[in-house]
Amino acid sequence: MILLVILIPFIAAALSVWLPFRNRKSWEIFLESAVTLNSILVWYLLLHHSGNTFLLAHFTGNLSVSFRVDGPGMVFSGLVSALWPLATLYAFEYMTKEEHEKIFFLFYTMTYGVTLGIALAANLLTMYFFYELLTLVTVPLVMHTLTREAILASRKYLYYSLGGAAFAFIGLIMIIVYGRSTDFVLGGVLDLAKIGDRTNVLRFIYVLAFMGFGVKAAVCPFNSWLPQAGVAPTPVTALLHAVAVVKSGAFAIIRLTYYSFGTDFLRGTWAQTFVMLVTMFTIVYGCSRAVKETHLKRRLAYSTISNLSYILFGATLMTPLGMTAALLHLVFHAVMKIASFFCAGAIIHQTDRYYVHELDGMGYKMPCVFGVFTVSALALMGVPGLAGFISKWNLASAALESGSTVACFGIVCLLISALLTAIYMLTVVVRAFFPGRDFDYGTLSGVKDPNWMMLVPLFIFAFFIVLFGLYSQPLADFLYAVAIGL
Amino acid sequence: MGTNLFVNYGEAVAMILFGIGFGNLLLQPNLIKKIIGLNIMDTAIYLFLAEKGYIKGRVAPIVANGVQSMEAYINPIPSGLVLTGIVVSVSVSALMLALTIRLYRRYHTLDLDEISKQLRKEGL
Amino acid sequence: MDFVRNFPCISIMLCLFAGIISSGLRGKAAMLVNAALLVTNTVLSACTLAYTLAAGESFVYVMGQFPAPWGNEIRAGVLESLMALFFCIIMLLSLFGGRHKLIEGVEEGKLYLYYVLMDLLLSSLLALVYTNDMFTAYVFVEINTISACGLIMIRQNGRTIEAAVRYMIMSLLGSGMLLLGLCMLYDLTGHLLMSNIKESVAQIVAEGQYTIPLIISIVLMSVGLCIKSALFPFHAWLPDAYGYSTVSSAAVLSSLVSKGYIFLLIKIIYRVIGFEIYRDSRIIDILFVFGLMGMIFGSLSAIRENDIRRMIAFSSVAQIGYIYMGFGMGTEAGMTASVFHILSHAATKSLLFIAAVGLTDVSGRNRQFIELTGAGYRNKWAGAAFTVGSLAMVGVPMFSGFISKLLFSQAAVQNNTKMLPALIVLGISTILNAIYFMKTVIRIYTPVEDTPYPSMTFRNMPLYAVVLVAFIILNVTLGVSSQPVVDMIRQGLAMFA
Amino acid sequence: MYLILLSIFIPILMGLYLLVRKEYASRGRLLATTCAGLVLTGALAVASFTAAYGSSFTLFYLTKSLPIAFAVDEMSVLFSCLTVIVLLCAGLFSFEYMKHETKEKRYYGFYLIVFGVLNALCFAGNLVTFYLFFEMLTLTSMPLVLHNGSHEAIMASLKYLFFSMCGAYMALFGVFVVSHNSAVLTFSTGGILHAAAGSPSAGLLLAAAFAMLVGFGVKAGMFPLHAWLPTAHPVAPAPASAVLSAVIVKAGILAVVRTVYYIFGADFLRGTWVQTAWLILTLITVFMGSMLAYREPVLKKRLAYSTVSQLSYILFGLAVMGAEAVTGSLLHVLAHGLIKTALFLCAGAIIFTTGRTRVDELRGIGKEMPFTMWCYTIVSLGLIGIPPTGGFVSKWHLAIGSLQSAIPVFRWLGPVILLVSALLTAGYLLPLTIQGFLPGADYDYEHLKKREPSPLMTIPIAVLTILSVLIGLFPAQLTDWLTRLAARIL
Repeated sequence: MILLVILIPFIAAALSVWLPFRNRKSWEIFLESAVTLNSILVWYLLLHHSGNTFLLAHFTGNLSVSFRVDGPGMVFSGLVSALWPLATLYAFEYMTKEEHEKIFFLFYTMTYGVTLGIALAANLLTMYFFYELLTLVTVPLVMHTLTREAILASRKYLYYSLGGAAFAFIGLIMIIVYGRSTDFVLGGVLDLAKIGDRTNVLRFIYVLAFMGFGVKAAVCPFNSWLPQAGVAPTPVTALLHAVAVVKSGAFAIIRLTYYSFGTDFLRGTWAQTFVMLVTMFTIVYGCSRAVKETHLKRRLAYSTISNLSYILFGATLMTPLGMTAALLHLVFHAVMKIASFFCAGAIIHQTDRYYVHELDGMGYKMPCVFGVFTVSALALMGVPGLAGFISKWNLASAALESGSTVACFGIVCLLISALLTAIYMLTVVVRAFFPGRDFDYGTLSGVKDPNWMMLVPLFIFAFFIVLFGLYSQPLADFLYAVAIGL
Repeated sequence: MGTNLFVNYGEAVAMILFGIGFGNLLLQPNLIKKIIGLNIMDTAIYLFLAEKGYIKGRVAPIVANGVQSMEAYINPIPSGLVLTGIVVSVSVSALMLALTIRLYRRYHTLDLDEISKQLRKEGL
Repeated sequence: MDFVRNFPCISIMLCLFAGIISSGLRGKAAMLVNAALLVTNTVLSACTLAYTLAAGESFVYVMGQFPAPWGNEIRAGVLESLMALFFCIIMLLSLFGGRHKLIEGVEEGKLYLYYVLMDLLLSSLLALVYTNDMFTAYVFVEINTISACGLIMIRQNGRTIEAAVRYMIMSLLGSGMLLLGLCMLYDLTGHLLMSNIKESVAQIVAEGQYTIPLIISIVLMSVGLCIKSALFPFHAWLPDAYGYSTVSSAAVLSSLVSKGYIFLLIKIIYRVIGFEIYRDSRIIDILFVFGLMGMIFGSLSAIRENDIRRMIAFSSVAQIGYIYMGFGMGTEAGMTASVFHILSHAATKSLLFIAAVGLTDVSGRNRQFIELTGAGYRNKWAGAAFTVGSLAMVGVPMFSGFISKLLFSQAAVQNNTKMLPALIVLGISTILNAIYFMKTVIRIYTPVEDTPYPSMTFRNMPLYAVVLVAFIILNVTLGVSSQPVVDMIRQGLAMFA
Repeated sequence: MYLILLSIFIPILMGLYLLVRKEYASRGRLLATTCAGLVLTGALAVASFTAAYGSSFTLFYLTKSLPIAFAVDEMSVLFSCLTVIVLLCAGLFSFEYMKHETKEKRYYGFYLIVFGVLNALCFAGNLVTFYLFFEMLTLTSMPLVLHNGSHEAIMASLKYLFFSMCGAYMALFGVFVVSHNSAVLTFSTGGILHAAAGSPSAGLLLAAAFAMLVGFGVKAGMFPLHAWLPTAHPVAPAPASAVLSAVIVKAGILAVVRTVYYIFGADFLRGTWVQTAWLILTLITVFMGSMLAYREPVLKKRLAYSTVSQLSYILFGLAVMGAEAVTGSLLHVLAHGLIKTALFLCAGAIIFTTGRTRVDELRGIGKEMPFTMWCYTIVSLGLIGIPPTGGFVSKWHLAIGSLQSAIPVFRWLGPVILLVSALLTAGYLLPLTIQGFLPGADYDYEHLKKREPSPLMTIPIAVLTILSVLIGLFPAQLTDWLTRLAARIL
């Protein structure tokens, strides 16, 4: 069953290219239904199966490729499978303007399977495997437009990701050698007897591996690929570079920290302090770059960088509450950022405008899009009543709970970042709705909201932003249960 | 140490020769001189081997005059090795010389660096 | 089943005979003889492997019934026969894969010579693998050198001759040092058979005599073989030799010839000097450092390179660095990893060379990167194969490179002092590999409008495509089910001791 | 309970309705709708704090520890009264004033929303709810600032936005820390943090308190984050400036009151470094605001600087943390609210009729618009603190309170600075009166013509003037009530 949900996207992707479809419509319906079916299967799996490990193959020795549905895996796979059908729907509409749709959807759909593979992996090796695979299947998506810029971006993305994986690999080796097994066990698998006096070396390796997986999560100083990769079509930037790919990095770090090295081994050591400082720096850095950036999608990408480090900051607190907050932000940020990216995509699709200063007055012409954008902007800023506030609140209380001084400064970083978020998001909103009195609306003639295929996902996301903002207790309880071991 | 060096002067000479040959092979730009260096180097090794195999007062292990005692002859194996080595080095030298002729016909020089320069000019 | 014991000797002899016969044949016939030879030798090696695996121990074949310490011996264990098997398979595939280039690049009348040289090369490789006698090893090292030199220059232009001369010079330096070291060792021990030398060396070390001459002789032999296998500071000859020779030669040279020397070094380490003694000499640390430097600098040079063939050649320098790093760890696990990497690199590098030639063929024979744009679409088979090879080089799971990386890292962890440098350099080197290989992959999959170059399909090149597929399968097999191979290597190394 | 919710959500919904619906056919209909909305909201607000006085309820829970709750206490009543009066008067004034602006619908839409949000702030029952609406207030009042759409206005509004956000996030830091140290965040007199007083986290809590003071102080124009206020207030349309300067900044005051007296408790902060720092900041602001106002030639800007200064009177009183001083502060909240609204409306009336903005252009204005200028003069005197106006009473209490307190240095330094600032106030407000009524001999009386604005403008001004005088004339009952309130919260 687990294997099935990972394989279906691959099969569907292959079929979508090889099968002779009569017309575009039937092809669209085929893909959308395959993706939706898979999502339904994933949810069925999440609700009815749990705990059983599914062994696919022995690799070498005691290393195996196996899958299991456990807490964080449920969260991540649930999230991904909820978003994918919507994103696909949106992508159909968006991609009408681009070329090579079939190739695009081939890889786009394959990525779904790979991401599920990461989410449902039962041990570090399997996760690493899918992690590398993720890089490979997403490169063609970044390259898609085939402009020089896109190729440079994809190259950079590839180098960074593979390089990061190389260091994550060192962590994997450590777990293989010093762990009881590579399986994910809450609290870690390190065998302290085997380590002996090498604790500091191991912590150093943890830091290396953190930075390695952190490349995908765009930790400073390995973040410059993400804004560049924004040249990809918006469905990619939205779903992959705000959710699937980058969250895989964050997810991997959570796995590494909580399920492999174990928090007891790391808490209170220099390694924790170091990685925490890195995330704090990234939080502020990402936002400040976003403020300076005038290209809308790149601005959002920088915002993603910062927000990913919110998640990582939560993870580096190394307490159950920290993990809860991290997972909460993982979910919420996905919804918020995908909404704002889809708005940016809708703008590009309708008007071909990329830069913030070109958006003057568009709020009146595309009220739905900019309405949703405003909601997501406010949510990202952390205005109470919207999703962002809840996760920020949880992060801050977890940081205070952990009692470390560094974590307190982390809260300050969060707030500075929130302020910067306000600056870079609200300038867009203000421009769009209040273009100034001498603005000539004639330049916007013909601009209008996109059709339902784009709007429906937008509204759904906006709805969830508000819903999570107002009523998130059950989710938070569930995540806490995950964090203390389901 | 000093006395040892003096007693084993054959080996010492072999080593010096090896050094000369090695240096020539490595550093000479001229191909012919390189090949000469190669030969010196090989010869040095044969000298070394022969010196090791030689036992004072004995003769080459060729049964002459019906003397079959082991005491009369030197160790035959090094000699055998030297012979084999000579064959090898002859063939190698021949190959090198053939290559050198090829290059010379093409580029009219024996200087390897010069040849590289010309190659670069050819753009190959 | 004891006649299997004759197989190693038979296979070497077959090679020599085939070479002699071929020298009287026309090109086509020589090719067929060579192919038959390779297939036969593959079967023979496979039998030997099966036999030794079943027996669980190695056997010694005494040539001419002269007992040790006078006679010449051949020794076959799991590792030797595994190597022989691999060498045969890869040479077969490389030759098939590069055949069309060979026919183009070599004068019609001289084609048979190529196969003669190839037969000779195989014989020397097998001899290096199987022999139990140091001086025999030396002789075949020279034969190896000569035939390799011929393989380089068979495609006659100024470049290849120059490359051949350079290769020759470096090789001769290396073999000179090897010979000198060998003579000194003989001087110290009075033996030429490996097993006898080992006993004497153990005795000498136990008595504490002659430490300096012993170390000098170890150093001479190691450095000689390092030069010949192009370890980092001695790699100057490599890019030209691999870069300009005909593709089969490049594939064979990079994946087999240098590996033959490395295998000889392994034999010297285990069977002549003794692993512990070798480990306790400092030379192992030097090998380690050079290995690490090779990993970095080889890749850096490859990044700077604009010519795809030379880039792959430089990548060999890095990969050989990996192997020496494995030696340098001084552990059983490190050695296992190195041996595995010999196999995986052999499988990958020849794949890359052959795929690269397919790509350049559809780009007007131009090897500059810029011309390769979109070549992956014009020649789908070569594109896919190149991608697989690149991924394997980078060490992506499912491909052979990942397993070697895994083994190397696991070995590194066992050595306290060398762990961090090894792991970090491994990481950096992976990044560098990723940079130049992925750059190429992206380049060949960047489509261009209206290219002037023709496409190549399966129909044009059936043999070529089949070879590529076979290589890919080999690679993936090593990557997915590596466990049996690793077990064999362990077993073989155990037999060495 | 429903009254409170209605008073909050009816204006917000009406405002949203105005924003999204298409242009009205006639201006009259728009005004009618708005007027209805304003009156209804005012009535609801009054009804809710009379009918639901003392009640509290929780609307729902954001998360287990984050309830959205509302409550009505004396402080709500005080601020709600002010809100209702000012917004109604300014709203009435806008009906005339907004004639010469565009996009009226948007203006009224946001005006109504701001009304609702202000009500919510008054009735907020805990810190989270308060914070929620505090952010809302920033976001919804920003469009009022940028209303005329000039580049200057947009930049000013962004400045306003970002300063406020900065403050809000500083405050949020405090909220985090407080919530960590206390199970509930409900406002209750005397604070909720008694348990944490001596605990090891007290240091962090003090830092949090300071962050909240400075953060909320941004809205109240407290140094060092006051710079937005003189930029943002003048560019708004005059009635909006009035609302901003009189009520919205009071939200900052309310926030500080809630923080200090309802969350931390005066006992927690009294005598700590936080109090000292706070006093220093307020006194700097008082003096600096007056000084800058004195040097400022543009009338509305001058009034904005005056706001900076006057608000810190209030903050100073609160910082002293004595019953008398707090009474003075709360009284000054009321007095300053009424007076500043009146002043801005006068300025608006002048701009509306003459189009002149700088003080030196307004020579003889008293001859042209005598009624407006009389009102201006009366409320000016009130702001300076000359009896018998409202300002005098409040300042008197402030000074007495300060002298009564036991704080070293500041107990006498404070009144001195207040006095100096009062002199400066006279210096910057009265020149207009003097020049306006006594233009000098060379004034050209030939072209003089009476151009008093329409009753829609004069009536609100008059009402506010009268109210401010009434406070001064009959302060006893109000003062008593406020003294009792002050005693309770201390």
